[in-house]
Amino acid sequence: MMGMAYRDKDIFASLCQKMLPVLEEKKQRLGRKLRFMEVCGTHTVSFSKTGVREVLADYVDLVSGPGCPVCVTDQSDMDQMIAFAKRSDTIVATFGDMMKVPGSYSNLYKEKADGAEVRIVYSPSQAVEIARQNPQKQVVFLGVGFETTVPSIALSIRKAEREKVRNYFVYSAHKLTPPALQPLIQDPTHQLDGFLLPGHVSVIIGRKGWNLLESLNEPAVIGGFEPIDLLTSIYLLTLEMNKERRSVVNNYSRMVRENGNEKAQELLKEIFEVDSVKWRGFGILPNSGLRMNAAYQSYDALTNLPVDRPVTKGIKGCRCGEIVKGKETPFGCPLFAKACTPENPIGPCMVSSEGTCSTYYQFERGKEKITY
Amino acid sequence: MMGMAYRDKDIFASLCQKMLPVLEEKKQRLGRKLRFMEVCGTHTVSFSKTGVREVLADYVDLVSGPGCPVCVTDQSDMDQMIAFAKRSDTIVATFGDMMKVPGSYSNLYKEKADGAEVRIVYSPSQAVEIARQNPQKQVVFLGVGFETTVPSIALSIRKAEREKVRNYFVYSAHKLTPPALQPLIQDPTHQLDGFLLPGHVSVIIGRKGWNLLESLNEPAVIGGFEPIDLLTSIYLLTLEMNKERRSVVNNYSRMVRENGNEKAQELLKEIFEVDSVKWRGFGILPNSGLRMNAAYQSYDALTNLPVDRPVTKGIKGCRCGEIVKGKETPFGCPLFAKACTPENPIGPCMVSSEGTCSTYYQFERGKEKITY
Amino acid sequence: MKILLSHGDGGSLTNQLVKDVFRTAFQDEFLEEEGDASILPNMSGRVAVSTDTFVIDPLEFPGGDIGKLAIAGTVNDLAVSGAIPQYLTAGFILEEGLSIERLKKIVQSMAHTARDAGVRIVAGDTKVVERGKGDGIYINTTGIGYYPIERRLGFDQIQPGDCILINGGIAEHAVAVLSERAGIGFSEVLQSDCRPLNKMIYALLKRFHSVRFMRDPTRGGIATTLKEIALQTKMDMMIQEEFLPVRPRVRGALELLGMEPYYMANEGKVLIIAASEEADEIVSFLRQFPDQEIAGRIGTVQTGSGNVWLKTPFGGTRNLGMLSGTPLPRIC
Amino acid sequence: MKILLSHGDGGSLTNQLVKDVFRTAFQDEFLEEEGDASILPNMSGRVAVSTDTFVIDPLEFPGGDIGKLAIAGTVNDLAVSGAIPQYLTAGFILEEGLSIERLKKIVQSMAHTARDAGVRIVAGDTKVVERGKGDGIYINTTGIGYYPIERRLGFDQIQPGDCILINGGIAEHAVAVLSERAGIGFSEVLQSDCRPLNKMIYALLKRFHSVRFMRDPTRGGIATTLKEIALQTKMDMMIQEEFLPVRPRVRGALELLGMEPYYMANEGKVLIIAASEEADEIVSFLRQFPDQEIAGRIGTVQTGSGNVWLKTPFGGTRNLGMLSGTPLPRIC
Amino acid sequence: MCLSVPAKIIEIGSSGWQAKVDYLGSHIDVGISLLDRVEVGQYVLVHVGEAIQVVDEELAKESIEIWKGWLDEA
Amino acid sequence: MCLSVPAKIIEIGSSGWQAKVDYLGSHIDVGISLLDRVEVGQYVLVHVGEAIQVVDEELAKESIEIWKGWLDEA
Ligand code: SF4
Ligand code: SF4
Ligand SMILES: [Mg+2]
Ligand SMILES: [Mg+2]
Ligand SMILES: [Mg+2]
Ligand SMILES: [Mg+2]
Ligand SMILES: [Mg+2]
Ligand SMILES: [Mg+2]
Ligand SMILES: [Mg+2]
Ligand SMILES: [Mg+2]
Ligand SMILES: [Mg+2]
Ligand SMILES: [Mg+2]
Repeated sequence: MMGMAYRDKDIFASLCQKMLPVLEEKKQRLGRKLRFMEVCGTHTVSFSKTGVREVLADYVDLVSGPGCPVCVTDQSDMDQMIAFAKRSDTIVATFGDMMKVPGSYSNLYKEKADGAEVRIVYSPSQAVEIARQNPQKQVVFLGVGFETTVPSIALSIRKAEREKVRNYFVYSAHKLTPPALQPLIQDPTHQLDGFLLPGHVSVIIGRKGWNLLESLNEPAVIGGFEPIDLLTSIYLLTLEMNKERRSVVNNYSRMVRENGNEKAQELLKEIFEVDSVKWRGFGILPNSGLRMNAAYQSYDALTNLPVDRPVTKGIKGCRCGEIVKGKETPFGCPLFAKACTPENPIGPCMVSSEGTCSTYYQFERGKEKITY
Repeated sequence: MMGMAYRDKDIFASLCQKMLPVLEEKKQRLGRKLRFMEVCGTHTVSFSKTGVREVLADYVDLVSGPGCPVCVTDQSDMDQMIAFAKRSDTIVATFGDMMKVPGSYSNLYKEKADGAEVRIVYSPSQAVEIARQNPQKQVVFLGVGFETTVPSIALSIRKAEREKVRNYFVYSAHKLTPPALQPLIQDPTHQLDGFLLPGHVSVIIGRKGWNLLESLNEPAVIGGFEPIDLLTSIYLLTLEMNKERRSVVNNYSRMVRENGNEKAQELLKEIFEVDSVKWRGFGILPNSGLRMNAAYQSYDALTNLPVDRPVTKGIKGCRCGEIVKGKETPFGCPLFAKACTPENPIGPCMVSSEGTCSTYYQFERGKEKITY
Repeated sequence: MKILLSHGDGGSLTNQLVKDVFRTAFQDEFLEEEGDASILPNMSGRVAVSTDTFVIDPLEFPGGDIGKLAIAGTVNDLAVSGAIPQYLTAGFILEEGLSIERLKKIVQSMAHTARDAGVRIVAGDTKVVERGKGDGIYINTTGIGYYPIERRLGFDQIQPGDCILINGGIAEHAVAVLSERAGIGFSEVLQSDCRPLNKMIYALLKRFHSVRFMRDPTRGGIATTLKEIALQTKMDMMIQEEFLPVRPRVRGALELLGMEPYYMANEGKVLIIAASEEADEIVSFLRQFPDQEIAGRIGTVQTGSGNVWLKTPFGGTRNLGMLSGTPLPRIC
Repeated sequence: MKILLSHGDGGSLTNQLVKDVFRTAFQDEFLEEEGDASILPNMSGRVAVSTDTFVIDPLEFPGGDIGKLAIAGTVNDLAVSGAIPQYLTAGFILEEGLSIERLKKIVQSMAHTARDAGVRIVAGDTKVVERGKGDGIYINTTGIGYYPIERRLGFDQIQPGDCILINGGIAEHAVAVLSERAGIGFSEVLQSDCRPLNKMIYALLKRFHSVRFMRDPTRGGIATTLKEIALQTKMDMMIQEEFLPVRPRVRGALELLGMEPYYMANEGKVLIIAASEEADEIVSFLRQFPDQEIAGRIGTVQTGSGNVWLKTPFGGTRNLGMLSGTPLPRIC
Repeated sequence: MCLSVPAKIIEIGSSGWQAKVDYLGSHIDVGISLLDRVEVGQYVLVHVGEAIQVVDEELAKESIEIWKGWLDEA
Repeated sequence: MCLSVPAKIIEIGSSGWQAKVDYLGSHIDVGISLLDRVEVGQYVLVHVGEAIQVVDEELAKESIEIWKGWLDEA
């Protein structure tokens, strides 16, 4: 089966034997552990789930970045989404990931228990079906996601257009990845030795989508998600550090092309326009989001379905803002695993299964004590 | 408590002692039992429920008339009502009596099980409340009933008007009682010695509402529903037979005035207009029904809510048509208590608790065999 | 706080709910074990089992709530069979959005009623269904008891000449519930008769040895229950309308709605068939208990062919069948 | 024919439904009695009781339906406690509009499964709720059994060094159900593992004397069950990810949806804790049964502090908690 | 044809459209718009939630008395 | 960030917008409008029900072989 070789335990073990000494050597030379950011939340989870984080722990500190779409969604966007759900004539369709994310006053689960119609979909096209089956209702798809996900949401709008479904709307809180890395690279207080770039975003934007990083001469490797992908990418990042002139290394060439998926890129241009939008933790980042463009206004939930959005309140004590920038780890949050747990999450980082706090809660707690 | 004296067992027994010999004497003179029609279904039930029918049985054959509003409703009206229930945007509100009445293909219970919204109300004004609480739906009240009931339905329209409830409609299958008696009196094959007139219809139309019967010189007594009301009314009818010139006797004077309830009569004139309508068993009777008049067209379900009414099919083998005219008793129907039971009613006379077949099923079956 | 779907997913919220709401209220060592099954001590004698599911709108009504009903209903089913109810299991279906405060109140009412009846709740289960797929709370209770005496009650014990008795006014539960339903609104409170009868029945059976059969006339009312007895015994039940205890207010409410008390549900009544010699004494016995002051003898059993005859005070008779179709308010 | 509200009013339609659908399918002399309670023979030994309510969408799924599930679920709860299941009660909540054909099919599936498992359905109840207040059918089953052996299973029997075993592939029920739900649509059929395990477990207990504890990892999956064991024993459960049997197709479906097998429901699985000396033999024994060819030893019990550790093949470990929130399809 | 009961007015609503009535101890609200004027203590005939007539109490008593008198006559 | 799996196309829908794919034996329908052209037997990367790229099988095999070769080097 495709890609299963990258899960091979024996090859993994052999690669470790040869690669870990190289990391150790680099660590010795630097006098400290290496410090890489895995931008993507799926990478964060994969490192923990496979145990590769533990394998590398003596040599590398892995820092999580702004790669969980749920976590970087601004609180005001969450409040807006919950406000849609409160409309009595409206069905909200969403990926399961959003259900528990706390808004300033509520979350979608609570709204549902209070009578809001909230439907969880696996694919955005299902939301169009829901709209078709409920002509007397407005259906709002809660659009969160990065470059990987937005094309599928764009296709749902195309499908609604083609099938003349007039009661389908998208609330676009979509984000672009590269603009969020620039401030991290340029932040002088932020000691990062390089970036493990998100493999599936890269599938869409291509290796050349990371020109910015190349121009900043930053060590950067595009990697996949299997154990061998993870290990080799970290190894390649280490090699890259030693170079004078760095290019973005494509260590996921089975999926990622130089130019990415141009058909998807064009679709995005057709339906969305780039805008400067607010991220949790970052504030407004220039050209970092996608809004519906003029030609598709009739599918825009924001302009078509007025709601009373409440005044957004920050979440007290939560450090998600620092965590999505990789400036804090969950262990640094005093609420982590105490007041804040998956059952009673305080910030979105504890809600999303890719959120850094959630990942650390599930995988990284209390390991000091174990011996098998 | 008001009226309880008319339930007094001892007075009833004393009256029997004095009245039954008078009936016996009349029977002897005629060489046959007396034969009176109780027009009203509530009278039919009261005679059975109290046992007064049994008390009189040796002297009087009581014949049931067209006084069950459910039973005289034409099959095509039933189909129309069911068609309203099938509309997906429509809630049908009805008195409980209508739920099981068979249309040509279905009944309201079955429609409800299939997803139709059907609400049972005790009072028509509740239906207006339902309309107010469901602004996105059309609410149709199924208007069945005689002069007693229609004023309350008229008030519901007034309430909707006053409270600006625009999604409330009435389907008017209302009937007037006196026009149905004329053909029965004039039917030469129909041997009836007199009429026990419906007490509560008379409350609205007054004693003078029965001028027609007086002009036809027919023995007629307006009676109440308690055992003593029933007994004395039959006695008075017998006395009336002996008279040369008859007037309509008011034996329910505690409730019935000479002119009836004029306020209610005016209300009916304001909202409805008299029309010639179809009755089950009778066909079209001149000036026997009430349609919404022009000024209230906006509350008329028929003109405002188009439906596909199916082709009406008669009910095979059912004799309800003869039964509502008093030309047949349930025992004369071969289906009675065999194929046709309250669990599987074939005709409306078996459905309505006032229907003659239902009354005979509940109260009059198998009595031959009992000894206490 | 409201019930969320996650309260039913078997994970940590479910565990928390069970601990906070159910264990706290029921407090039973058998429940504490957290096993898949509860282990009960050896049982002596034949074992009685009965199950019932309770679905009622409104959840709370004058004189009770669904919790009290769920205990009393199953306890009474065991008791009328002659058994001593000992243990109950409780299975809940909660609707997403239900207020947890309300749930607690109902669970506490269950616990209270169970204690009153002297039965223990030994196993439970909770499921949560989506909003619009339930009606607040549905409760199943299953009861286990044993038969303390060797005397058997049953249809086959009934003899012609036996008396038919009832322990109080009929139709009270149905009217209390109707009066709470939207739109009808009797503003004068009518109390449901809902209550566990096991202690009263135990005393009755101990004292009177001619009791042949008992049944609680719940859904379908006394008419349906009497008809079942008639059909099973192929005898006739001869009932005197005058002797049927109905409180005036209950009769009034039913006349307003065009309904008959014979078909209305009871939740604290038992129809008793006993030898006529003991009938008067049984009536006196029954009348000592609270709210049973109008208990009475309502008729007799006669050879026949499975009919229930109701004799009116004015000389008529009526053949009562089973309930056919839910009673509804009528205009005629 | 469809279920009408009148099928639940306790009158003649209810009686007819009970006769036509339930008695016909279950055919049990105890049910025939038409009493308020069923009278069972004396029971020897300690008595086991368990109750569960089954609410599942869709009602039918590859490998079973709600009827099979309702029998297997309660039978298994009794069996894993070490009891021999003997009797079941069944309480139905039917939604107005349900097709009676469909009900019959499900009831027949219950009857069939009960016969397979060798248990008798001795009491029942049916309620009908309005359309939009149910979801086709909800079923409560309550099971009664007895303990044939004096050996006690329980948390307190578990010892450090014991082995943790499972009788086959996990997450199969959850995936079969997911695949039937609207919108996900795996077109290749994945079969639920739903089945009664009592006969297999009886044989297991008879042959192996070091079985300390069993539990069926239903809602919440093996992770939640293991965590419950860990918390109750205050020991650590050390699980090897590699040894956890998951069929490839199940793994594939779950990876597509972003879900983990550890938290997914099973309906024909049992987690067994036994002395390590017998572990290999138990595995061989388990593998003889149909669909259990991938049964295996998945970990060991160790002194600790109530944690469940999952060791990955690549050298990491993970602290498994209880299920927290219903698993949902995810994008990330 | 038309189930109706005679109930006693125990309270008149402030709108003038409704009254609370008592029938054998059960209380419900009924409409009174079909009547010209009603007073607390009067009996009204109630049908489908509306009062359709005021009971003539004098006549109610009189009629039964007349029958009783007639009985004594013989 | 974006869960995706490489699944094999086993059938292409008649509309040309959909294909059935197999992943470890599980089959689902996915959209293929984001790809220029796909054929049965090819692997595609699936994310939220859409195929977002064709897997380069040559490179997939090559890459792992390169690492294996590198292991042998030492
Ligand atoms: S542990 Fe909770 S409160 Fe702390 S940063 Fe994470 S989500 Fe926020
Ligand atoms: S018994 Fe049935 S079929 Fe015969 S007339 Fe009456 S309703 Fe019609
Ligand atoms: Mg909404
Ligand atoms: Mg409708
Ligand atoms: Mg029972
Ligand atoms: Mg019961
Ligand atoms: Mg009972
Ligand atoms: Mg359970
Ligand atoms: Mg259980
Ligand atoms: Mg279970
Ligand atoms: Mg279990
Ligand atoms: Mg029952």
